[in-house]
Formats: sequence, C-alpha cells, structure tokens
Amino acid sequence: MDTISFKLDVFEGPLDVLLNLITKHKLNIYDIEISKLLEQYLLFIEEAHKQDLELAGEFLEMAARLIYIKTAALLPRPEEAEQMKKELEGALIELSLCKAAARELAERNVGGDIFVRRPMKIKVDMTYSLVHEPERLVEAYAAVSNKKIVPENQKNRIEHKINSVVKRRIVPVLTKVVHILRELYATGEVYMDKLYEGVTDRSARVATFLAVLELTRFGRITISEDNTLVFFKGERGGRTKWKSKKSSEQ
Amino acid sequence: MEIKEKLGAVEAVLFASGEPIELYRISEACGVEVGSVPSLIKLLNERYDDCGSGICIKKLDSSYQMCTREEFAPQIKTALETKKSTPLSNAAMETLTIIAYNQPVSKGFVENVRGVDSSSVVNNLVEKGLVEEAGRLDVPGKPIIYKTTPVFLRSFGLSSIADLPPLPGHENVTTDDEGEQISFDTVTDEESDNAETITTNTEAAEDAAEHDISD
Amino acid sequence: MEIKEKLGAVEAVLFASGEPIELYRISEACGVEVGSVPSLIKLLNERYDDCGSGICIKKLDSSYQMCTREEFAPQIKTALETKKSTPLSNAAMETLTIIAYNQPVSKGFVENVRGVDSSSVVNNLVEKGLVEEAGRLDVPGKPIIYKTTPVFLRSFGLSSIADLPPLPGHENVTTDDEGEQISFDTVTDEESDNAETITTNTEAAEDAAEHDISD
Repeated sequence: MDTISFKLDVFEGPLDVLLNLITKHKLNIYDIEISKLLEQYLLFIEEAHKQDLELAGEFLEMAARLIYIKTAALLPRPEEAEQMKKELEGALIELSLCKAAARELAERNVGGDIFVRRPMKIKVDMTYSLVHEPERLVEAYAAVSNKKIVPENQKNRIEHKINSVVKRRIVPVLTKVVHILRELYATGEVYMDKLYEGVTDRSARVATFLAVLELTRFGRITISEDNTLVFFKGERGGRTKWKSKKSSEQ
Repeated sequence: MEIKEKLGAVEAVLFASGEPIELYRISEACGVEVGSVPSLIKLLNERYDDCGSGICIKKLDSSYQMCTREEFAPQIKTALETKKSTPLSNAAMETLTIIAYNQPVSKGFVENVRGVDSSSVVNNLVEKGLVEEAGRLDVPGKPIIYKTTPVFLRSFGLSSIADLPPLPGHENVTTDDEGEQISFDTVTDEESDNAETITTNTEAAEDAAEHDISD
Repeated sequence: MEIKEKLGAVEAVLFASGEPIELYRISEACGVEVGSVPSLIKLLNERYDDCGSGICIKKLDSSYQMCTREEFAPQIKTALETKKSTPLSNAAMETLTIIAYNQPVSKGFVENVRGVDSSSVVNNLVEKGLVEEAGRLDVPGKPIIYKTTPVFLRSFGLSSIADLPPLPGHENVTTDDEGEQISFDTVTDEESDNAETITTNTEAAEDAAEHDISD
C-alpha cells in the first residue's frame, strides 16, 4: 500500500499531511472529495500507530474534523458541512500557496554567501538623548499589563484551554471506550452524533473519536456505512444490509 | 567639499557602521544633502563594479549596508573557517514566507496558516535576526507581532518588501470571493482568539489586492 | 585567475575578516602565492589612494587589516553617535517600563512579563545608558539584576523613581504579593502555546517568590 512509503517525521502538522495526500491522490484542492481524503488520512494515522509513533493531538483533531465534515454532510442541514469543507479547502489552498512561495524565496537565499562587518569599535557616547513625557511609560506598561487585567470570560477560556491540555493526558481513551460500550449495552446501537453530544471539550472529542476507532479496530463494534451509527459487531438485527466497510474487507 | 571627498566620507561611514545605516544618518554625518546620498552611493557602486571589487553597497529599505560580493563567498569561508551555513529548514522557510508576505503578524497567525504550533520556529528566526518584534496587536492578550528585518532583505537579495516575488498563482486566491475562503480561521476551536487573525488576514487580503493594482 | 579577480578576493577577505588577518591565510584562502600578497595589497592601496577612498589596508606585523582613513574619523563618530537619538522601539519602551516599575529585576523577569526573550533589548538599554546592572539575585544561576539610571530619569523628566506616574490599578502591582502580579503571564500572546506557558509561568512564580524573599 502507498501509505507504507510515508516518512512520518517529515510532516509538519496535519495540514501538511493533507496537502501531501491531495497531491498524491490527485484530488482537486478546490473541491475536495472528503471521504477519499478521510480514508487516506486514516490510513496515515494507522501507519503512524504501526510505526509506534505518537502523533500530536492536532493530528487526531484533524481526523475528527474530517469525520465531522463527512458526517455533517449527511445531516439534514448539510450547509454546515459545506461551510467547513470550504474553510478547510481555504486553509489548504493558502498553505499550498505559502509553500510554493517559500520554495521560490528559498532559491533566492544568498544569506550564507554575503558577509558583513561588525560595527567598528570606536568609543562613542551612546547615551540616549531623547526626552519623553513620563506618561509614555504608563502607555508602554499598559501594553504589557493589559494582559494582567483579564476579563472574566477570557480567564475562563484560558483555564479551559489549560485544562484541555492537561486533560488530554489525564482522560484516557479508555474512559470513552467504557462510555461507548455502556451506551451500546443499554441500547444496542447508538448514533455517532449522540456520542459527541454535549462533548465540547476538544480532548474529550478526540478521545471519543479514538475510542470508536479502537473499538472498530478490535472488531468489537461496527460503524454503519454512512458513518452515522455504531453497533456491536454482528449483533445488529433487522437491517443487516448495512455492512460496514471494515467488515467487508475482512 | 569636493565630490571625491564626499565619496570618501560616505564610504568610510558605511565601512565603520557595519550594520545597515539609515540614509538620513549618512547625510547628517557626512554633511551632504539627503537627496544626494543615493547618487553618491551609486557612484561608489559603479566604481566597485568597474574594478571588480570584492565589496558592494546594498540598499535595504531606507538604509545602506556595505557587504561582500557573493562570488567571493568560497574564499571568505576558507579564510574565516566558517562552517557550512545550514540552509533554513522547510518549516523555517514557510514561517518566514508567511511573515514576509503578511507582516506584521503574530505567532497565532503563522500557526493558523501552517496548522501547527510555530512558536519555536518564530523564536529561531528572531535569533537568526531574520525577523523582529514590531509591537503588539491591540486585541485581548496583546500578542507580539513580527516583521522581517534588513538581514532578511539582504539574505534574499531584496532592497525592500515591495520586491518580494508575487505570490505564485495568487490571483486565483485573492479574488474577492476567495477572500471569504481564507477566513478558515473561524473553524478552529480557538474561535475566540481569531478575531485578531481574521483582522490581520483581511488586511493581508487587502494588501494583496493593492499589490495587484500596483503590479 | 586574473589579477582583477585576485584583487577582488583579497579585498573581500580583508573586509569580511574585520580583525587583522595573517598573510599566509590570505594567500591560502584566495589561492595566491604568499609572495604575491604584499604586492596585491599594494595595488589595492594605490587604487584607494587614487580615488580618495574612505578605506585603506594597514600592515600589522605579518597581518593585514582593512580600516577607515583617519581623516574621516569625525564623520564616522557623528554617524555612530546619531544612533543615540533614534527613538526607543516598542520592545525597548516596554522593557524599560517593566524594569522601571519593578526594579531591580532580572532579564528572566522581563522575559516572563513580556512573553518573549528580551535579552538583547535589555543589553540595548544598557548600551544607551538607560538601565544598569544592580548586582545579582541570590538564587541558583545568580542572574544579573537591572535598575534604571539617572539618564532614564532625565529622559522622562523625573526627579526620582518615586515620581513614576502611577499605573492604573497599580495597587496590585506594587504591593508585596508579586506572585499575584506575575500571574497575568498565563495570558501570553497566543494561548495556543499554553503548554509552554504553564511551565514558564511556574518558573515566573518561583522567581517572584525568590525575589520576594531576597527583597
């Protein structure tokens, strides 16, 4: 498989990976086939796991984002998905432009070949000679210390962010696995949406996503073809025509 | 004062200063009209060209700096025993490009474009003298914004930011409706701190538009 | 290799080296016979003489150094001194204020408040005579601490530090629990790099604690 050839350490973040996949699979960056991109991206993540590489949270976040776009596209109001897709495309276009510009600029780099001198060491009086109003100091201090007077809502946001960083380590995927299994024991099946319901915390969303991924990988659960429903593998009654891609591969 | 003497003075001042020195400072120090400085420097450069000199004077924004000619890099490197200069990494080049084309911008802006934390890359560019602080953005958190330096201009053979090569295929991207598209920042979880990014971004887009016209 | 090229190479090497450079080294780097170096340098000096150049090459023992001609010393001095009337950058002004209101403080303290490495800014302020060393902090690493100078007072029309204009909400700032005060760092420019921020912040708090003790 293509993915094997990935040298994982050469990627600078998830957008970089996506750009690479888009080029490699000749996808149209102005109208990306999300499902295809997602498929390739998941293969990439799988490969990373195989190589025992620990991917930064942002890589998993991107997976969650792609899945979200793909899923949202199936919802009654696909506008949001469309919007998110556009935004992602915008980001990718911008980054690819930036990369092209960087390559062009790099060719002009003569920095290592031009030499300059240090200033001559002449004894000169460098004492500052301008005069300012003392209020200039207050202004300058305000520029830094505005950070000090933090509005309450911002404080919360910061706390939340710090927590989310901390939580990413504390809340293991396992808790989400348990959560999902519990849901499934109770109802037999659960909509993907419901798993994410009320989960606004970034790390928790990632954990949920990973939990689903893990459970699928170990063949414990199956995801419906349209990625909206999760159920115990082989235990799904009535609508057996819904075969997951994973199980048909196996 | 004879022109010969003026030339000598300008040359001596440029040599002694080492760093880029503003046009007005040259004028003040050498007692010549501000307006005549560029022509004096042109004369000096012509003289250097004529005799195949090892040095030349480069214009960097409104400053001038005396430096060696690229072609003598091998000899200088041998003489100074400088180790091979490591080229900038892709990450550094990307970050530098983002700052160069959108300056002044915050680390957050760079991070949004690249999709990864870019703080250490920016710090590294500051250390290399390629970018520097340019004040703070007037939004909550007061992030420091960065711009490129004369070292950047010199290193990339530019005499001002206006000389940056046009963005490849940027006519496709900066058209009006795509300006919309670039506001991708809204998606990230950090919606809140993107007010900043969006503003800068819009400015960047406008800049680009202006740039288009002036091209 | 043509003589013109040799001259260019020798000139470039002398320019770039700054310090006196040994004859054999010039010969090695430029690929010319040791014996021919003096005559090449003589040619260069003749050229400089002819056009009344601001620079010349001096012989010191078996080394050579490129320098400015003495007659241009006044212009050079003026040029280098004009730097002192260049207004302070934003970064410098911020740093100066932080030192003024919290003195004596270490570079680390300034860095923690500003959120970026401020070492070169502090050095610059020392060069300008606006701040000066005030001993060392009695903590591991013994960091140098800085305070403002009489030049600072003069530049801002103050007769003593007690005259510093009060800061809005400054009761939080000048009270003894500086630990509090520093805690605003949690809100560094880009919240995104908070992992890092947390660490630095802890250090800042510790710094401050130690600072308190030593006071």
